[in-house]
Amino acid sequence: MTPLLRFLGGISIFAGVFFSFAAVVAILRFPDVYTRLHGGTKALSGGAILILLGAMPYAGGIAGALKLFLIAVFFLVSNPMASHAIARACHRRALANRPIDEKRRGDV
Amino acid sequence: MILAALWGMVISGLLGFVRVVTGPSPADRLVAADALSVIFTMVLVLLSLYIETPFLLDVALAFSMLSFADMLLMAKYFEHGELHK
Amino acid sequence: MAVMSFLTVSLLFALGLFTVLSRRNVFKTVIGLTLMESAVLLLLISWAYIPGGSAPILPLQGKGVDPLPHAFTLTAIVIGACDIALAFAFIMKLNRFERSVNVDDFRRLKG
Amino acid sequence: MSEPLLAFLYFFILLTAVVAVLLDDLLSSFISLSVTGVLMATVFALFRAPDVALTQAIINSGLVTSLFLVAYSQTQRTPSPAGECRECPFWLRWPGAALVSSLFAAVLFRGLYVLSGDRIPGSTSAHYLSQTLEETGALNVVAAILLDYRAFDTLGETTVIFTAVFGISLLLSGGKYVHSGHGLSFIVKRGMALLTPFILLYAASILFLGHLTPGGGFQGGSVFATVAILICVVYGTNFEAARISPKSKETFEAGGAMLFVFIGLLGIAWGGGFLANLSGPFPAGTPGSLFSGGNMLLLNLAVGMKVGAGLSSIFYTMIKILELEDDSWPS
Repeated sequence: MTPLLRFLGGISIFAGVFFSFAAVVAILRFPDVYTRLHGGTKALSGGAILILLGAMPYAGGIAGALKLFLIAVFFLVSNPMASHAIARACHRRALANRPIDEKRRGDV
Repeated sequence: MILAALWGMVISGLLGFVRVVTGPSPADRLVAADALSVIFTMVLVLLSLYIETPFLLDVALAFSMLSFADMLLMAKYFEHGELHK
Repeated sequence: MAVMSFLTVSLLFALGLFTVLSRRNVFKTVIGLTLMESAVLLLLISWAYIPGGSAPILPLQGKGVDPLPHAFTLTAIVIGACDIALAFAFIMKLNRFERSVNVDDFRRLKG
Repeated sequence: MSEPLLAFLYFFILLTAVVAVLLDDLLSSFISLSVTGVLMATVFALFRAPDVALTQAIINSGLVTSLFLVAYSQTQRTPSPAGECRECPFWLRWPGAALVSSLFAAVLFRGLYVLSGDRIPGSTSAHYLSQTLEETGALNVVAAILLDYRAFDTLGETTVIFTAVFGISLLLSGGKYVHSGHGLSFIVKRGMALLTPFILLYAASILFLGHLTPGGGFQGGSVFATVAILICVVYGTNFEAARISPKSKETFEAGGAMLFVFIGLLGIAWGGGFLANLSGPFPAGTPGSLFSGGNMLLLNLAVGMKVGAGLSSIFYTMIKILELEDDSWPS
């Protein structure tokens, strides 16, 4: 049972790393803030949860696996909240495509 | 094998940091910082598996909480221009 | 490996010193102080590491790393955070009178 | 220990530090500094120092960034031409600073190079590693050093925190407190209501298991302070002041200090020294259970009360102050 779980966990970890890498490429390549936020949040949350689930067989005991599950649940709740707050701030201030800190350019 | 995944996450972190440096507007930098917080939490998790020290999962959980607080603070600063509202 | 750590420590400390000396923004000065503090922390922790050692939580697997610098570093981090908070309070107080964060504007501090 | 990984992390640390120094946008330079902080935490974890990694991730990478954001939003900046220095000529400033700091780096590296031989830990460290379980009953050696062998230092450290809180309150007194608004959106408010009990529980677990696993008073207290910060941000400062009044924070802080000193005096009363642990009135307990390690549980509680109340009142004072009225310099 355990070797099978570890094999599946390894596959899941690599899928998670792939999704995280894809999310970073999305952040680098997409044209404006909202698309970047979309790519970054969705793909990265999915990748993180895949990594956390895949890491469970490697955590060495039920306590570690439980802690990983806790991190996954925390991500599921907190990450959309943070992204929602960022997106709302961008929308409210309409600062999607222009730098808002124009007046602060002079900060040395 | 875990080491390869760790390398992948660290290199993702470096690529995400490029967006923090070059982001034309502060909002882009904020999005990149949000992504970086998740990536580095994953780096800490994978590191705890790699050196077989399960205590490091505590570090990952605490860091994810703190970075969540920072993201909310930054979002509030962008939305209102000040924090005490 | 130790040489690599010491090289990083030197460069990091020098970078903080460079920031404090060259930048005129007080927030940048705080960044420089933080970098110097980080260099000192890195020096202590990298010096405490013994190849093949395990974390100083009992029961040990094999030999443990040196726990004494860890305790010092923990103290240093907390005190450094208080330091930085105090620096930010000074900045806010000065900013109330001078409306600037540039060191050159704080003329009335000079005797 | 993977050396290429360590080398890459060092390179990344230096890169983020250079970016934090050279970038003109203050906000992104502090984001880079936060990345430097978490990379340092990763390196500490790689060097098998989980306690220090936890503290670094919580304080240097989380709390300092939020304090910066408060200070940044509370200051007014008049734009000045970039790169201009009014006191000294440009050609003197940058190259001079670069010359001085590179010379300093060379001297520092030459001095540190002496240390790079085979390292033999001192007899004090060997004693701590081998005798901690007998002498204190705790599993976490770093917590045992902080709270048993060198507990007097920790008392001094909490005094430093108290002094910082006192100084900040004194500096920022006299400004008008602003009336707070509504906070963030409805979704975040409801989600925060879901998350708060779990974060509090996690902070309590860090605090009370400090003698068994990495963590302890400083880290747990900082996470408690983070909860106060989150409530401040999400619901508005008035709500935070109504729920956790500044008076009760003061009471908690003073109570933590008094608990610490009281435990120390209890050791004297039992015939041991100040802060005597197992030679005083405290039982060792079974190693690995919650009630072990003598007075360490109580000391962690005292330090946690002090740090949590202190940091959250620092944050509250800084975020709440500053009406920015036109008062002149006090002559």
